[in-house]
Amino acid sequence: MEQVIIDTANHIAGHAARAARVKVVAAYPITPQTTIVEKIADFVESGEMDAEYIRVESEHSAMVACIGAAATGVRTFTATSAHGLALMHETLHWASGSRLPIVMAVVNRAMGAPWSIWPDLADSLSQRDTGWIQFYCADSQEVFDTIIQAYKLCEDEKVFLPAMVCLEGFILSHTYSPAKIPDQEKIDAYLPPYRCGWALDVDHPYSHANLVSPEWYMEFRYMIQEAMNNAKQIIPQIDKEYGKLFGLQHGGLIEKYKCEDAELILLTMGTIGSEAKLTVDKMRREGQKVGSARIRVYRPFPAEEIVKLAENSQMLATIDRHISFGMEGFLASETKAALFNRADRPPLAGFIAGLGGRDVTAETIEKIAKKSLKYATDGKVENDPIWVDLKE
Amino acid sequence: MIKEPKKRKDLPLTPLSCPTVGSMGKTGSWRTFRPEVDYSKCTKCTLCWIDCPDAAITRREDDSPEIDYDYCKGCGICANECPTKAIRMKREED
Amino acid sequence: MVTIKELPREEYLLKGHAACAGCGPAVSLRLLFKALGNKVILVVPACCTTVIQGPYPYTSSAVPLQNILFESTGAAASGIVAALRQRKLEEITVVGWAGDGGTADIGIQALSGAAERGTNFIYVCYDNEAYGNTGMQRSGATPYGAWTTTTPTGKGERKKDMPLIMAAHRIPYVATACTSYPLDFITKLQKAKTIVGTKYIHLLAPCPTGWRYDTSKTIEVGRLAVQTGVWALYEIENGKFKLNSPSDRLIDKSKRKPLKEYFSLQGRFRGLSETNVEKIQKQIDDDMENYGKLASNCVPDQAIYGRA
Amino acid sequence: MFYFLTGRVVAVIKEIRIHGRGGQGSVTAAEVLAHAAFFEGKCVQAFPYFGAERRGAPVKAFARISDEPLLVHSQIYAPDYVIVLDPYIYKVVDVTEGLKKDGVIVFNTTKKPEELGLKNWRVATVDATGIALELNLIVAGQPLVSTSILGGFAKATEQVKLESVLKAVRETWSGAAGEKNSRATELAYERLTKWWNGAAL
Repeated sequence: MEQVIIDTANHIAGHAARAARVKVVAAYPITPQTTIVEKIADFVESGEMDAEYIRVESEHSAMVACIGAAATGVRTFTATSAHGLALMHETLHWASGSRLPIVMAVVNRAMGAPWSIWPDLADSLSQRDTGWIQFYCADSQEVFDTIIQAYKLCEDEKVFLPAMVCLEGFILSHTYSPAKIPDQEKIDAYLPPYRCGWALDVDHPYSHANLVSPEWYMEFRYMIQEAMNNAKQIIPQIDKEYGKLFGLQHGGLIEKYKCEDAELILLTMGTIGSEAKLTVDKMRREGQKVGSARIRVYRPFPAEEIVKLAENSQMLATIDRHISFGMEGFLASETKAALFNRADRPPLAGFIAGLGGRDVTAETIEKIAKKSLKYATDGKVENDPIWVDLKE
Repeated sequence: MIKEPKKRKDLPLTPLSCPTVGSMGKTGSWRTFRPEVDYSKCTKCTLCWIDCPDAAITRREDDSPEIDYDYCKGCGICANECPTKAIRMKREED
Repeated sequence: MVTIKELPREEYLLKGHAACAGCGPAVSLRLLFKALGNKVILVVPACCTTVIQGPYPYTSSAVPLQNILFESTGAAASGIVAALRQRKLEEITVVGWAGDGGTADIGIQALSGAAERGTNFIYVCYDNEAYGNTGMQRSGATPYGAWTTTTPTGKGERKKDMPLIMAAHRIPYVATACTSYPLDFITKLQKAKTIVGTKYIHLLAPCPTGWRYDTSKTIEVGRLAVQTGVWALYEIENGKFKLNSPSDRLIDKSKRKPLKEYFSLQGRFRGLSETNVEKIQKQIDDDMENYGKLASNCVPDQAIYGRA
Repeated sequence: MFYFLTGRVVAVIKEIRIHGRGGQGSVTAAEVLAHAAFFEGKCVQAFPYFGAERRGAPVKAFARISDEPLLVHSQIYAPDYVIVLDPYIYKVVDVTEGLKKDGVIVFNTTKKPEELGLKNWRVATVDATGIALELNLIVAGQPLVSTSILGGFAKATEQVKLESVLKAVRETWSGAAGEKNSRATELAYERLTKWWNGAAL
């Protein structure tokens, strides 16, 4: 039955894999993801999880083992971070191209060189083109619920794509906090066993992923784009339905906080989105109409919702925990892209904050908000990304 | 599973190929020499059958070989391996 | 030993595939199906078979086949084996079918991982001694002195000894085989099928396009490889080394055919210097002597790699 | 194809498709042809049909010859000329696909156009295989026709001079092979039969 547990977000992710009745887990350890796979190992060895845990010799093999298992018709799970995810890059393409509903927890961590074990979103964001759906979580409850929702979404025959559920290393992954674990029967009813009509089967011998000539390749790629667009419609429905069943909701594509009358909207991702609510409340108490929109789903990118959001605001500020060298943060770029053809688009200031685990406090967010409001009143916005708390 | 997709809607979600004889068409057109069997010399040892890369030789009831010229690529392994030289390679005329 | 006429007539590598005329690997894949039937899932990385099976929407494979990334055969097999066990579909044989590059070079890590985990599958490396699908570039398994497009004056290093590397993983079964000895290969596959754990078979599969010989000579060239001692047929079962016929008789150098007979058929050895031929002859003599020792004094605890 | 920019014929581009089998040297034929035209100051391109080429399997290669620099990179759909290296391939491949109405087919065969079903096309034939066998010009068991037929092409289409082809042949093959190939190219030039009257395209 339903219980509330207090544990780290990583362990709660392990609970989610167990609750989703995953059948094959293939994973390779990497800080800060390790405690997920350790938790799963305990569940499997203790019999709490009827699954097969393949202790592979690399992240590349972790994803390919999941591909093999998913192609043979079972639900699969893995987890990784930073360089593990980068090593998977080739296999990420293979998984989405094979339309396999693999769910992976990505415990965000900065990319080297030099080594850094602390969080930022460079690792998962640089995989945005691989055909994987990407969720970004702000708290442990959302990690649990999003993993369950991700299976519901990915196994929908209008989607059949893999998904990453991202959570920032340490500030979320290793943070101990309460989370509700819904009743298992209710989860089983919500998430029936995975069926794949075209799994590897000696009675229906297909070859998977043969060479495709120029004659058909483009059509197969278009179908992945279609699936992503379908996902954009289905994700809010799933979140709503999950909310009705379990009393837990996380905003669908974008978690909007006091945006309706906001002059300035802060566009954020992950835990920064959670702390931004404190800033919004404080500044509203001081009479400044600020709102926060946490982009929960980065792929498919919620362009239409961002356009709607921007309609009644005078100023936007994006906070990227990431930099695409030589340009700006992705959230800034793609938000601008979503608004480009809108004549009434508000100005947008792009901020870079929290790289390599640097703390982003409510005060830091307040500085960002105030700077943005000043841009709005001056009617002049910095084009280049603004690096927050950057040492001289 | 539609084996001859014409439109996008005929396609499976991901490329799933159906087992097909002649996935590369009638490969018999590739050869410049063709094996011919002199059944009087054939001892039905089935070596030609086992060594054919293209499964273009079938083993009849009496174990004698039958060559499917639609698919034989004319590599000549059967002729080379036949212990009684019952198989000869002849240049493909028009 | 099974006889040819006892072999089933069914064909699961369907004719009209895209292999070059005289392709050794294509013969070998047919032999694999003769040995294992069609309750098989084939795992195929980037290699000649990727193209041989033909493009979507067709395939020449009559068994389910998972095309996978170049270095991932072992990992994909692990996933499939685990899923089959979870779905209680136990009598399906999972077979990794990879080229020498995908085995000895880029794929060795995933293979080693799968072997170390005791993954229950058969891994067959069909070895045409170069990257055949991309036009015969040198691989770790290309023999010393052989021409390839990236070693125009002959490879400078010896062939990587994959079978013994795999034996060092203490897996229950390792064997070498050759396209030209079909019954030996089939017998080894059928034995492997009865064993639980990782089974590795390294199959020499001659390639006319790459070795530069006339397409009709594929089986003859493979035979000569064994008869000259270039390629030895053996098995290592739970660490116990055993030479197979005819290699067991060829420990005696006088019974071997002259090396030149093997080289003269192949364009890839045309530029071989006399000193290199002697050097290769010395390598063969040492190897055969070592195999003789392994076979003769081999009681389980003294096997070179397979201590239980 | 005529390259129109702003309504004005900018460049006259001659497009050639070559039919052969894997291992017969179709790509070499395209390259040597391009090389020959290059010697005459033309802008050139040569490229294979990008696919898995298997020894014996039907393959295509292409060349473009132009007065102006070539900006086009797409495939050739309506060739001005077709070269057929393999005598039997016409049974499995439509060598006239997309060929311009008054285009020319240079065929390595001993047959007449009507025997090849090409009655209403401008066809030129030469037994390049016979020439190769005559001169013992054999590589890996196959008679080498890929360059000698260009001698026939020069005569049939007048797009390149024989000397340019010979010069390109010697660029590709040195020593004895170069000599033998050049001799075969000259013979192909001499023995070419044009089965239509009137000038070339």
